[in-house]
Amino acid sequence: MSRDLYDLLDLLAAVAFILALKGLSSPRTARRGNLIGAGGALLATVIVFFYADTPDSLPLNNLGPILAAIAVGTLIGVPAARRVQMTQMPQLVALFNGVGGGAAALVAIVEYLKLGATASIAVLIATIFTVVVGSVSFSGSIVTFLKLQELMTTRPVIFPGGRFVIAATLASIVGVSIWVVVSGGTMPLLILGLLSLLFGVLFVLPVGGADVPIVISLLNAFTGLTVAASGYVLEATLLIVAGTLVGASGTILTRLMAAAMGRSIFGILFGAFTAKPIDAASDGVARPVKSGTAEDVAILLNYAQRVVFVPGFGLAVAQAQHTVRELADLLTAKGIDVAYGIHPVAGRMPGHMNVLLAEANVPYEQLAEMEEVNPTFAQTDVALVIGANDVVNPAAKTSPGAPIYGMPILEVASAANVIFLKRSMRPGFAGIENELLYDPKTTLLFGDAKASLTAVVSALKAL
Amino acid sequence: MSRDLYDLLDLLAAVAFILALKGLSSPRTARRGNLIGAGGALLATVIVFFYADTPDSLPLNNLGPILAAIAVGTLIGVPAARRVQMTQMPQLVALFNGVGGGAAALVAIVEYLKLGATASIAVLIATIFTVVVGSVSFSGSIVTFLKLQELMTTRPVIFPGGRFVIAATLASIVGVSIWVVVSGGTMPLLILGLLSLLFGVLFVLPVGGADVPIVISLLNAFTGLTVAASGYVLEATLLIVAGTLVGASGTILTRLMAAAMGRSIFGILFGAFTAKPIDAASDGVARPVKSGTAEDVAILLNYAQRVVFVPGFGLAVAQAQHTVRELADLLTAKGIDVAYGIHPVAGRMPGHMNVLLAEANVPYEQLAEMEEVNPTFAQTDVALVIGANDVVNPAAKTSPGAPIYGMPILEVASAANVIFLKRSMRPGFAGIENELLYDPKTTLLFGDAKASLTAVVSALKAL
Amino acid sequence: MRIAVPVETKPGEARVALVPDLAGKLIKQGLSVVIAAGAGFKSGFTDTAYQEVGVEISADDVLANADVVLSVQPLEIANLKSLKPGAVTISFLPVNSSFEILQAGADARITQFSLELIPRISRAQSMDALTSQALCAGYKAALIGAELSPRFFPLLMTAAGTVTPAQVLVLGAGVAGLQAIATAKRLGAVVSAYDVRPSSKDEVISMGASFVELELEALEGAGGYAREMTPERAAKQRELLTPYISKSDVVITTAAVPGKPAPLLITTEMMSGLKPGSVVVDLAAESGGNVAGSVAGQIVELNGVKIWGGKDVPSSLPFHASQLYAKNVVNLLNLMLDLESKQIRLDFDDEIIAASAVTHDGQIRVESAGGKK
Amino acid sequence: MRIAVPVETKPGEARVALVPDLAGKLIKQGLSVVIAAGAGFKSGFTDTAYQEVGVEISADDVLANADVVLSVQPLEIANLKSLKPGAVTISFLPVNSSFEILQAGADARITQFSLELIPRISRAQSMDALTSQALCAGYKAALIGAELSPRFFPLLMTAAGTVTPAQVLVLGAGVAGLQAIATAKRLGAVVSAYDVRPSSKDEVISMGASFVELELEALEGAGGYAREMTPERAAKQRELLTPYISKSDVVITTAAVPGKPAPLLITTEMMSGLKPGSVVVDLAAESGGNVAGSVAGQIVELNGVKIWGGKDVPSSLPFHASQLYAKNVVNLLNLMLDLESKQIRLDFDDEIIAASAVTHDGQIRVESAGGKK
Amino acid sequence: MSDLIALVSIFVLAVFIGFEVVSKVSTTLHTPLMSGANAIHGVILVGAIIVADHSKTTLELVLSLVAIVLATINMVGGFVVTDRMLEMFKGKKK
Amino acid sequence: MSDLIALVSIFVLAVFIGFEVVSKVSTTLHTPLMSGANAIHGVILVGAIIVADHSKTTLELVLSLVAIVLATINMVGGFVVTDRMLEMFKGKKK
Ligand SMILES: NC(=O)c1ccc[n+]([C@@H]2O[C@H](COP(=O)([O-])OP(=O)(O)OC[C@H]3O[C@@H](n4cnc5c(N)ncnc54)[C@H](OP(=O)(O)O)[C@@H]3O)[C@@H](O)[C@H]2O)c1
Ligand SMILES: NC(=O)c1ccc[n+]([C@@H]2O[C@H](COP(=O)([O-])OP(=O)(O)OC[C@H]3O[C@@H](n4cnc5c(N)ncnc54)[C@H](OP(=O)(O)O)[C@@H]3O)[C@@H](O)[C@H]2O)c1
Ligand SMILES: NC(=O)c1ccc[n+]([C@@H]2O[C@H](COP(=O)([O-])OP(=O)(O)OC[C@H]3O[C@@H](n4cnc5c(N)ncnc54)[C@H](O)[C@@H]3O)[C@@H](O)[C@H]2O)c1
Ligand SMILES: NC(=O)c1ccc[n+]([C@@H]2O[C@H](COP(=O)([O-])OP(=O)(O)OC[C@H]3O[C@@H](n4cnc5c(N)ncnc54)[C@H](O)[C@@H]3O)[C@@H](O)[C@H]2O)c1
Repeated sequence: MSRDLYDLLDLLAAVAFILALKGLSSPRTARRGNLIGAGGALLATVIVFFYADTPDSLPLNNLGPILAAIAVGTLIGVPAARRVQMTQMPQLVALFNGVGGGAAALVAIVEYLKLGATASIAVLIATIFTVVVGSVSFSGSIVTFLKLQELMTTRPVIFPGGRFVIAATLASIVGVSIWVVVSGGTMPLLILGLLSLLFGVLFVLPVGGADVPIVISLLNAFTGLTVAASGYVLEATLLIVAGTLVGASGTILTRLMAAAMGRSIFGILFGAFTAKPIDAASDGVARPVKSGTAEDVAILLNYAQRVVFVPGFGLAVAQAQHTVRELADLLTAKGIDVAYGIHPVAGRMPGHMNVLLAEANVPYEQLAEMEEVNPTFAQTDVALVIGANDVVNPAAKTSPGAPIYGMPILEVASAANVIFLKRSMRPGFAGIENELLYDPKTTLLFGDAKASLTAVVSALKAL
Repeated sequence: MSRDLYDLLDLLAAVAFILALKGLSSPRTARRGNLIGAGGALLATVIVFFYADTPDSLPLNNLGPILAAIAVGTLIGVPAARRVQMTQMPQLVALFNGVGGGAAALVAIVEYLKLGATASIAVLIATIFTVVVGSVSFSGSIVTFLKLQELMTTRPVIFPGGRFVIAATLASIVGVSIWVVVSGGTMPLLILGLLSLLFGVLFVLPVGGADVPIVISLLNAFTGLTVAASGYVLEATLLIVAGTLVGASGTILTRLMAAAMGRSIFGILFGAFTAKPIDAASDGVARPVKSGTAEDVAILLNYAQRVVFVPGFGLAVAQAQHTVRELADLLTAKGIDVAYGIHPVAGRMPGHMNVLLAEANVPYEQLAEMEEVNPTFAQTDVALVIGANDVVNPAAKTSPGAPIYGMPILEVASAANVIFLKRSMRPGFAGIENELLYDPKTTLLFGDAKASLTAVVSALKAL
Repeated sequence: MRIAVPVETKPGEARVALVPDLAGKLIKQGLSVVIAAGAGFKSGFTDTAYQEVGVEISADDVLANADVVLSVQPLEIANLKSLKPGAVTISFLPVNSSFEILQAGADARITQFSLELIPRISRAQSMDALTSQALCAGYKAALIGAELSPRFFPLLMTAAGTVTPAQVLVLGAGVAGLQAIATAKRLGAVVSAYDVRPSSKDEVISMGASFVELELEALEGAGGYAREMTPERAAKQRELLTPYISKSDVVITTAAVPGKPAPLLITTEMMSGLKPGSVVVDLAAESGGNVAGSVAGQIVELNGVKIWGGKDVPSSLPFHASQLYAKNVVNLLNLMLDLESKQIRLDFDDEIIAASAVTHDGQIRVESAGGKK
Repeated sequence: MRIAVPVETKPGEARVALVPDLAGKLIKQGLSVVIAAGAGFKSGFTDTAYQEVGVEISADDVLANADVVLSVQPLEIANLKSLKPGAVTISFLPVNSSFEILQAGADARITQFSLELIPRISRAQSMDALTSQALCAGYKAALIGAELSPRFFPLLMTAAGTVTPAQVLVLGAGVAGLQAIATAKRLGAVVSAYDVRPSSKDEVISMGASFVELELEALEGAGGYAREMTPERAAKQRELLTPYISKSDVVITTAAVPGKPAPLLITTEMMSGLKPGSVVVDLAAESGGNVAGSVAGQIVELNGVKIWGGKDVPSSLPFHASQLYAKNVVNLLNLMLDLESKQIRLDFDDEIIAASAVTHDGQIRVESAGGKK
Repeated sequence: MSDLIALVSIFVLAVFIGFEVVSKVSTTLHTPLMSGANAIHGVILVGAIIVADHSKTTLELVLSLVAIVLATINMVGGFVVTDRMLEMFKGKKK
Repeated sequence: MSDLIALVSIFVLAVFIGFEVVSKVSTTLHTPLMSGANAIHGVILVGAIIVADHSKTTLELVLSLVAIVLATINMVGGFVVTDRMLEMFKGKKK
């Protein structure tokens, strides 16, 4: 096919990638977006077999081995992606990202080998960039994979003098890069690659478990940029566009993720330089809880079939009754089944919740008594506990001696997801800890119930 | 300066234009965005004086006349833009757009004259496109200007057989275009230009007053595309980018505007073909009212210092009391002064509004009696009339004989803006028309009060 | 010009026609006001409070020499005769049942205004004492229903089981009915309502209650009031309402047709479906009763169902009822007051004056009472 | 096993200790239930209703042969003696003032439970009759305040002027106080409240009322109850409360300290600031009164201020009060019931049983009443 | 990559940006945004200057000078008028 | 316009699109979006195929074949795993 046609088809693939990212940013279109992206990638891969600088150089050299290699890659990639469990997906993504970075580095190296001394300075710089960043991405991703898979400690690994080792490695990379530019040749480039691999490992080791996803996203953006750079080396616009897209969106995404988790990217990146070994030891003393944002809660609610609100004293203190009804109305309008589970002693006065909810004009029919609602939790996707605590505390069943032992509770733990809206980890009236707060299926949204609910309502409307 | 430097600076200007459009899409950043755009335009204009294909061809030929022409343009454009009244801005924009289109057409013609027979087919097609669309934009914009300035009728001008004239003109344009491509030469191009000017006039004449802004936006997008096409002719990337940006965003904007006004672009574009003279006569019988969207209302509220809600029976029927309080809370949180003006006979029962608003927990302090609130309307930016009618009907003061004559009313007409939330133009309890609905400072948001308020709340949150 | 306010003598009447606040305003306008000693006592306004704003307190007859007399109940015939000719009285005055009073007033050449006849136009709403007093009655009716019921009104889910909300049915959704709906709803009851006027459905919904739809045509009379039912329609309506009544814990009736006895909405038979402990509040008891067997001013018990018959209901909220009433009266007075000469100047072209002045210049002006208009 | 429910003989007591619904459940569990004829009448439960669920109606003495006796008020001493030894009684039983009854019960080897002594733990809330009856009393207190007041509770802006909302002050924000707040707020009043417990501020705010902050230390006793005030603190509290009382149209007092006479919160002097027409509702009148001069079961008028003294208040809501009470009692009964043998089996290791059983095996088990625990 | 393809690529990408960037604009900003976009296409001034520079004949020169005048009006006037429209958004809170 | 400038222009425009397109993504989509973007850069496969085609030495060929394998894993696996992640969004309402 002609170069122009090839380029046009490539442009089409690039457009597909843009649409893919756009689609992936909204729950409704995410799946379609991914499929469009896959279509674009397929298109780009197929046409490369039908284009050559001169028509008679078709079919491609080494066609057999190339096809075989693709088959091998597919046979590895697809089953891995198919079989992996939900919880292990992040590490698989890390791994995929790493091999991508590795591939980009290899491509750059091969092209470098081919071009030899004919390469321009610009191409040389792009090559070095690809090799360095690709290798970092490769080894760094492997380490994140090991951490997430718990094949190694998830704690930040910090050894004395670590920061000097890192600084030295970095300096060597810069030095060797100059060496490559000045003298050319295979050896320096290989050394550069090895140093970069080392740097990748050193770079990720000091990152703590919670920050790993952010680092994966960062490495992903890195890989994108290496792809763009190798696109420049190969004069392939598609690679430039695709790589840049990933690099740019990945950067934004990293920032968003860090913001959502309340982390500073700077702090994570230079953690190795600033973290002291002592910090590592104190880590992990408090029991971990899963806290989420209003957006997370909104998404959980949006894709639920049935939601049960469990109001308690905190709802009354926050005077959030109107907001809770607004949320219920919104969900009902989306066709989601909403009920309020009213525990007989919720609040501080018999019928406290009734008074509140009646004020907000919640229809009496939506209020369900404990006996009525408890059997339905098993079919409930989300139990949203709003400023309640004792009335859902499993200690009432499990801890003889607790002041609430023997009291029937709302069995929210049977729901698929439990969300707590409260301000802190403080207990309720009875003053006893609630194990449910630490349950893996529980998400905590901290803050005044009214403010939290308002944020959830906004987030839900923005979906 | 070198071509590469020039191109890079041009790229910078292009980026400025992107940022300008981005900024202009949000109230907070709109002004800054416009300034960035102006900066980009200035940069692009200045550097063109310092670049030439060969260094010794600097300074530019005809430098004096060029600078003089720029001065003349500035002396015309700036005072016009400075002195124009708020209400006349749309027609000025139309005029500016028209001259832009004209300029693009002229540039293409001059380049055509210069290139003569050396022009490639692609360049020829681009030239023809520029001349045709630029001329249409020029003459069409002039007509829209005349309409808006009421120098001619704002009614759709439709003459018998008009559609055949239009079709014939269009056909001639296509014919002459082919002639230009085939034979070249100055004459055919000039004819093409004249025909296009004619077409522009014919195209806009049948458009009714209300649709004119949409047509301006469309012509604006057209002009953008001509600029992009002339950029192709001149091989100026900046023109391509800037023109494309305007073309693309203008297209989207036209669609958004049409949607906001409940019009179909297709209907407007082909109005000339579908409208029958008979329709024109029946047009304009109903008195015009200004109806807005929830976003318009949200923006008006967002930039107000003081807002007075005037609830009436419709609020009660819609049971929108909770939503109205939500809106009030939102405004209060933005530091806007909110009060409820309660007319003594609003609703259908003494104290009707009190019962409702108390249910929604509106603090008693925010409720103001008529005598108390009336003197404050003069300092009120927005009076939001929610399902009320008789209690704000000026007929109580102006129409002896009206069943409400002599009743004191809430004098919302003294506020800077009045917004009515009602479902239709139907009158209220007393059954008499409300002149205030037709007042230029009044905006109507049609629909059930609860739905409308919910939409306003969402829009306000999205700002 | 001298405005006089006598003591209300009708038993059970606790209101007063003028409150200190408004008396003060009249005095500031340059009028003089005299009030019988103790006239405001039952509604919580002391003589001192009147004195403080400049009202003259008189232990004697306040009527002699008065130019205008403000009262809640119509003046007795004896008192009318002691007024000077041309004097004006403003009070409730049911024309259909007060022929003697009208005649006496006409004979004494007194201009009597009947607040019942204030037209239902928006401009006149500030003088509409029927509305303001119906507001008080409606509020009270719901409170009495709650008070007499052996049940809670609201739903409460407690550790000792769930208390189900009371079912309240309001028949007649005029001013009083709507306010009864509002009050019962506020207390947490599940409220439904029925009325014959076509616009009442929207009005009931606008109070947040549900409307009982019967398969019956609507009835609309003049001035936004209802019309009288034919006996057939009345029977049909009763039949259709029966199941709704049986489901209720509290029934509040407020139906009225101006100038006619109150329609009978509930027969003894219909009440047999009520659970023991149910309560029926009949606000129309004084004008014939919406409920069979209701007695004004008494609670009748029938098979465990309490039937409360309203009597002087606004008087049980005397403070605010007086305040609202006084405002109505003063607004009407201001309409006929020439501010410069400080004299009454009646403009019979004004629809309100024309409709509500029932005697003037020796004539009875209402057709239904035998006069000409 | 035979459960008996006698007629309540105390004047003013309208409740019944078991309602048909719950009686039916007990019978389904295999127990037999006997009730004195007409016992449920005053609260709206007919003998027929009991019969329908299988309860035996007896015109004679139901106590003989009973294993368990459920009542609202404590059994009279004569009746206690007619019970068989080992029988169980469940009722209110104020230990501090009922020494003779305890002694008689112990002598007759009866196990008496006092509902006042159910501990305030979450698990016991379903048996906590103090709470459920306080709920009824609080609701009623607010209704009575509204009923007696010559004013509207809500704000209403009308054509006849604006009716300002009533200012309601609630003193003592326990269960009854909170419910009074809720009800008054629902009716539209502006409500503020004061209590001595440190957690009460949040609780008051959680009802949407405003909390009156006094510059006084908080007082918290055992089990979530208040402590008694020292005379100095009491005087200081009264002084600081005076301006708040003067501003109020309705004052509702519910303060109590378990086992002690109710604290005096309002003196006659403090009431002199109240406007005529104001209302004071004293729910604590039976146990000494929070308000000087209040008399249980009467309305005392003082300078135009009505002081309503509560007496048997939950009995004025007999239907629901009985329903809630019965549920409490049955829950407690179920705690001591061995379902298989259908016999009472008392587990004195259970905190609830241990705290509320006041006589057992011939012993008085409460220290304050002279027994040992 | 040929020039044409480069230009087409740029064109396509610019279309995307144009779409994305304004797709969420609120109604009240429609007119200012249109006006701002209008001013941006006044950059045809650059094209007009280039052709004026290249002009060989008087006709060409005159036409290009007219084009310069028109383009300047479009550009300068456009930005100024947009700024004036946006005055309502200044000085207020937020 | 030089090639370099064209490529830079494309780069800059692509950066804008990248920013714009994901700037409003919700938290729950962070991981799928990252995964999808990750799959997209698997298009380096195209580069790997090109260098494999050009390979002259065995070293070059072997390296490029390894690159192909890795890139394929990245691309194919990436899209599949993203799709699986997104399964939670399918089949439900809206
Ligand atoms: N119903 C009755 O009659 C009655 C009477 C007296 C006592 N009780 C007792 O009260 C308890 C009631 O259980 P419950 O679950 O309703 O209440 P709870 O166990 O006291 O828990 C309330 C929770 O709400 C949270 N909270 C407080 N203010 C908040 C705010 N503004 N926004 C968000 N969260 C807020 C608190 O956590 P943070 O501090 O972390 O926010 C607390 O954990 C039971 O133990 C019951 O026995 C009931
Ligand atoms: N307060 C009293 O005691 C009392 C008693 C009886 C009569 N009145 C009379 O009632 C009138 C009260 O004046 P007002 O201004 O409150 O009411 P109004 O004049 O009756 O106007 C109500 C307006 O609300 C609109 N509306 C109705 N349902 C709506 C909905 N669901 N969503 C949005 N808008 C809705 C209607 O227009 P659309 O149909 O176009 O939506 C109507 O124009 C006065 O004339 C008064 O005299 C008062
Ligand atoms: N525009 C004004 O100035 C103004 C002022 C006050 C009231 N109004 C209107 O007048 C209407 C009636 O006012 P009112 O309360 O003084 O009327 P009312 O006291 O005369 O009657 C009370 C209600 O009983 C209803 N009724 C009559 N016969 C009935 C029957 N057989 N069954 C059921 N209901 C029956 C009536 O329709 C009315 O709603 C109000 O609802 C209001 O809309 C208008
Ligand atoms: N956890 C449970 O099971 C449970 C159940 C019911 C109630 N409670 C708690 O117990 C508290 C008290 O309950 P109660 O209503 O039965 O108490 P109560 O009837 O004994 O007293 C009523 C109120 O009066 C207050 N009071 C006492 N002295 C006062 C004074 N001098 N001035 C002002 N107020 C004074 C008390 O603090 C109490 O709030 C409730 O508020 C509630 O929080 C707990």
